[in-house]
Amino acid sequence: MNKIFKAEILKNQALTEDVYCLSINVPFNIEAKPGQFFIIKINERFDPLLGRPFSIFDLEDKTLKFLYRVKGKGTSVLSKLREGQNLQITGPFGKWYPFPKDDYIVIAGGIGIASVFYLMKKFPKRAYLFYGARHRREIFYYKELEEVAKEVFISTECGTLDYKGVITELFRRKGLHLNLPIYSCGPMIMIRELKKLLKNKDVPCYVATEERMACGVGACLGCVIETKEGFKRVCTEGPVFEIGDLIL
Amino acid sequence: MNKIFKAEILKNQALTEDVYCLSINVPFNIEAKPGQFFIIKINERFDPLLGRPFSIFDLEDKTLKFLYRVKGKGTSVLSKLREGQNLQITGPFGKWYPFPKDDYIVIAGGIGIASVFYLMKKFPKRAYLFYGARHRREIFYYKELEEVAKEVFISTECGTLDYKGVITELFRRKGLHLNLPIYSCGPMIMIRELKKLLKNKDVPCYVATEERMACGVGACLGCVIETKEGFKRVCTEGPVFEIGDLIL
Amino acid sequence: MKPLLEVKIGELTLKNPVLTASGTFGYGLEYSQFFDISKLGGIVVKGLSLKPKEGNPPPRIYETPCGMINSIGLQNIGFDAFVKEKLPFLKKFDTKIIANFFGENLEEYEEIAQKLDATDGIHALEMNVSCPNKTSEWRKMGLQPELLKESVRKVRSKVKKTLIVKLSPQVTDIAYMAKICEEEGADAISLINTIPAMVIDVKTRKSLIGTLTGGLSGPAIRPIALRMVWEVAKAVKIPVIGIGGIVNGRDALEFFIAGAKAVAVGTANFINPLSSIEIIEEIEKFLIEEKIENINDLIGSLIE
Amino acid sequence: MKPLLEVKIGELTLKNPVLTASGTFGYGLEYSQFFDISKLGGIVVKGLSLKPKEGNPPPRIYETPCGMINSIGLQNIGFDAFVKEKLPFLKKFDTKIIANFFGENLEEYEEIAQKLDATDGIHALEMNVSCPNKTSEWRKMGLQPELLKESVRKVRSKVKKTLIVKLSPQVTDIAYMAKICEEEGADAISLINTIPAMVIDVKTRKSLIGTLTGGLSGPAIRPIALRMVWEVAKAVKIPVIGIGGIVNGRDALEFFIAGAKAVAVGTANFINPLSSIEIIEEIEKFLIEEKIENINDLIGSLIE
Ligand SMILES: Cc1cc2nc3c(=O)[nH]c(=O)nc-3n(C[C@H](O)[C@H](O)[C@H](O)COP(=O)(O)OP(=O)(O)OC[C@H]3O[C@@H](n4cnc5c(N)ncnc54)[C@H](O)[C@@H]3O)c2cc1C
Ligand SMILES: Cc1cc2nc3c(=O)[nH]c(=O)nc-3n(C[C@H](O)[C@H](O)[C@H](O)COP(=O)(O)OP(=O)(O)OC[C@H]3O[C@@H](n4cnc5c(N)ncnc54)[C@H](O)[C@@H]3O)c2cc1C
Ligand SMILES: Cc1cc2nc3c(=O)[nH]c(=O)nc-3n(C[C@H](O)[C@H](O)[C@H](O)COP(=O)(O)O)c2cc1C
Ligand SMILES: Cc1cc2nc3c(=O)[nH]c(=O)nc-3n(C[C@H](O)[C@H](O)[C@H](O)COP(=O)(O)O)c2cc1C
Ligand code: FES
Ligand code: FES
Repeated sequence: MNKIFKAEILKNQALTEDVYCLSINVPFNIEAKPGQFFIIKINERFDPLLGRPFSIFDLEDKTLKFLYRVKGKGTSVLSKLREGQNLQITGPFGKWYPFPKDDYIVIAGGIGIASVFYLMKKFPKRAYLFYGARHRREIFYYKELEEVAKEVFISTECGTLDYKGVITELFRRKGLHLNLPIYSCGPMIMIRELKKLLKNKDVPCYVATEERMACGVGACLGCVIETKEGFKRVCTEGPVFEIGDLIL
Repeated sequence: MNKIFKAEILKNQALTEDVYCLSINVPFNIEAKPGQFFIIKINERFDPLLGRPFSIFDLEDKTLKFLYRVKGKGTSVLSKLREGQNLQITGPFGKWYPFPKDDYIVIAGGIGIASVFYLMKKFPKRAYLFYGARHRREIFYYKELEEVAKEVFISTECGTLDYKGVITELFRRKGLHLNLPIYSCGPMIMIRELKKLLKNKDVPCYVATEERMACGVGACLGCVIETKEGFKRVCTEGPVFEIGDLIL
Repeated sequence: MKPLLEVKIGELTLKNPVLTASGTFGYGLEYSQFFDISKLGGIVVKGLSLKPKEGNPPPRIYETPCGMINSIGLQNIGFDAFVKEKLPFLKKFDTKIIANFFGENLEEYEEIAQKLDATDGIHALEMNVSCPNKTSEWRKMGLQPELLKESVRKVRSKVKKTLIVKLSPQVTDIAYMAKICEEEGADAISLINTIPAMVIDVKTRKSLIGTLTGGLSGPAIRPIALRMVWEVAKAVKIPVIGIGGIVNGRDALEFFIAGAKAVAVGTANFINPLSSIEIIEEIEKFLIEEKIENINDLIGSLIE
Repeated sequence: MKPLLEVKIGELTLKNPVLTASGTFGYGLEYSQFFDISKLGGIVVKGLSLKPKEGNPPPRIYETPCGMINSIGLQNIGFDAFVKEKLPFLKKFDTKIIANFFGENLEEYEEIAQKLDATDGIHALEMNVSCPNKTSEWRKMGLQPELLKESVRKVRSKVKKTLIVKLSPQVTDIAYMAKICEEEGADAISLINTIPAMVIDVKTRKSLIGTLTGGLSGPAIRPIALRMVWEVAKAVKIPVIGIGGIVNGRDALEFFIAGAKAVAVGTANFINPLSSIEIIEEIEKFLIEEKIENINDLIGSLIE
């Protein structure tokens, strides 16, 4: 498979002030699995220099979608690109979420939803989704989520939608008793909390992690995180890890 | 007057493969004279780093136009910008063409036409225009030129339009006898040839020169060219110089 | 509440810690068309010598990735013309004027320093020991510990005003060079000057700079400058002025945290003529957000 | 007619003058998913030591304007694992394998060099005397003429294969360091390694690199690298391998014109995995356009 290609921007839509959905047209059929990521080179010149990694948010035929938040220079430049412009894409890279055999739990915090939507779409109507955000404005694609998930639990920190509080708390109340494998993606604070909650439970819990990347293919050793077995590369040994292996 | 402002791109139109006409919307009324230039910062980040200088091609109400050729990294990035995007502009800077009192001669080579169109528009129907290009494709705005000039003489190097040859040769044949002040802009080879032709003549000849620039305001001393009185800054003591003062 | 921005560099009090770097801000005049230069902490003027200098043959500048190379060759109008033609204008502004200077040999260094010291309206002196252009050995004294030691001592003995020594980055151990200056009585260290660099036109096979090599400046060199400022600030007790690729408030703040007591904005003036005052505003905004009442509390606050 | 691209570095013949730089191309495997790595002139593998190394704590990389800082800390799988797990794969390709190596002290340098010298499938050795990360004095021998002299002599006396010494840019006079290596029997010089640099998070007031400082690479440093390659190529007779910020054919050509006999592509591999082979194609195209039949005719052709 060709792992480097040019793709045309079909749409680069602002969902809120700082969250965008980017749709691109891939020139051939690609096979990519939930949890994997692509690297987008944002401009032709060298500032920003490196491509930026983004999870597959959705893939259907030749339309590949990313959901991203503007954080710094790369995403800021990306957010200003328009329909018709071209991007250099490499990927897919990384370990995917092990396929769920039966029902499963998904826990997403904030923009972490970008990494798990495609999983639920591929394995539909079997996920208990716990999705937390700061505000209801930041709950994206609610309708689509209801379609692909089995059940949806939403929390917002300011209480503007459903449960008021953090998503791990809602999960503790409504999901912890379910003995199902867990798939999760979200901020480090959420992952740490989750690890605590699961201390005495014996279900597999897969976490999609993030680290700054240069090569994306395991060559630069730049993206390591600490695991029980020493440093591991997020780009190739991850981004999906078993929560128990991570030293958080 | 505010010499630094943001302007919106109204149009960035390809005239040939590598020549574009950029129209921008200036947020207030500016006073700028033929021969002066503006500096366009092409992107928000730092590669390209410096703004690029461009002559005023046309100015009407709040619409400012530039005619430019894609030469390197800056102009290449510029050519890909679209309607609606914003640019940081500084200017106008530099010495303008001394206003013609009566009839005058204009000699433009290639993209040099960008620097003299506005002059003819401001002082219409008095210019004998000699305009040379490589090919008829590269003769821009022919109709508009016929309107603002008194008489138009065209040469193309491949003979696809009017006279076949270089413009200085056509000028020698058809314009050298006229004892009128000359305004010219074009490649160095044209300017050198012109200087030779005018050796024994006593008419003023103003040339718009080019040098790489950093500040555009006389502070960095980067843009000097050699003159009879030593190095002079193109950005502030030029870009328009008397041809006799230049050491070519 | 407005945070306090005042800092002291030797005897010199700056109302805010943002200067414009030598050679990038002309003699002030050039930028006064854009904003009120009284808002600046200070202006470091283009390097001055006793006699006027023609400078190097063009081409003198070329752009590189996130940087630029220059080889101006210290063109300047000379001490006399500066005092007559430029200083009266500069005196009208409520900001500090720092005179950057150099000579072809040590005697010239001493002489121009003395003259500047005696000139009203000049508040401090910056001794350039680090010009990277084709040049005499003396102008490069910043590369040789022995020469540096002798020069700083001699110049110091001749001047009363605050003496800043501007170091070259082209050394293995910049902290060592800074300590030499401190020992010999410099009141402050400024760094970095540009880094010797080159760019070639592959078609003509010539350098794109008239003098073959020039000095690299701009955002490209910022991480190098920051590292050096940090090394120097840890090594000396005198104030450090951070220079190199600063284009916005965030960049400037990095230098303060690394230990710089003031910063000078160079190439950024070319990219956006308002850079220096926007940087002052951004620093102020940051201090307010972070509830830091005095910029001096931020200086050297890096958590290692 | 296809121009000749073959160059010689000591005893080593490269079919074309484009290598991939140590630490930026893994062990080859990682990039073989993108293109046929047999097309490369050679591959310089990630720095090897006798024993495996864990490397530095994250965060290890940060992007800067047109560059990046890294502090990998020479993490590597160690000599034994390299020979067992990686070399068999690399041997399958028709390209030259250059082993970059280092040690914690001179004895370790000698020992690993000897082992690599005796290993089939390794065509040349690159001695890294210039690691900019937090490190033992020995790994930084590239900054001290006396240490460098001794180390190159000792290592040279132990190995038969082509020995390349990779220099640090963090010196005042890089040509002098190169001459030392030449005198002590190095077959070639490669330069530059990364430049020590820093970047700070202004909110947390911590370095964005786990080890505080790291090494700057990428287009930002190219003009500095080019100047140094030119200085070294003029000073020594042995071949020079140019490294630093090369991202396209034009960049590579600048280094050849400045005197480099080969180039190594580093950070560019991260920006575009196909960089190295696109560079080969662009060099070829340029030679055809300029009617240069042999790349060796271009090398050192700068008109001063
Ligand atoms: C495997 C993977 C998948 C990802 N998927 C998504 C996604 O689907 N949607 C999304 O919005 N974001 C995703 N991210 C995070 C995204 O890559 C970063 O937000 C982005 O690279 C920031 O670039 P920037 O230039 O805007 O920020 P910078 O200016 O580079 O930095 C701004 C801030 O972002 C942090 N940052 C920079 N790069 C990364 C990175 N690679 N990972 C985490 N933090 C970083 C920096 O530490 C800094 O605090 C993913 C990251 C990884 C590693
Ligand atoms: C006062 C002035 C007015 C100008 N007006 C126009 C105009 O109306 N239309 C137009 O097409 N061009 C004009 N130019 C030239 C234009 O500025 C350059 O072509 C442009 O800056 C090239 O930028 P780049 O990044 O594409 O090229 P780079 O990648 O920087 O360089 C490519 C080539 O262009 C040359 N170049 C770079 N900068 C300049 C410069 N400032 N002047 C001349 N050559 C340069 C370089 O030497 C190199 O050979 C003018 C230049 C000046 C000084
Ligand atoms: C065009 C130009 C001219 C300069 N002239 C001088 C000078 O005369 N004296 C001096 O000490 N430094 C001079 N410098 C160096 C700057 O003051 C500054 O140290 C350097 O550019 C790094 O800062 P920057 O990256 O912010 O530009 C000059 C720099 C530039 C770009
Ligand atoms: C992530 C990374 C790891 C590196 N590891 C090594 C190494 O192990 N040994 C070495 O000699 N150089 C190492 N280098 C330096 C490169 O080989 C090269 O000299 C430097 O990056 C400059 O080239 P560039 O700008 O093209 O990247 C490394 C560079 C990077 C960016
Ligand atoms: S990003 Fe290079 S090893 Fe992971
Ligand atoms: S561009 Fe700076 S002096 Fe002319």
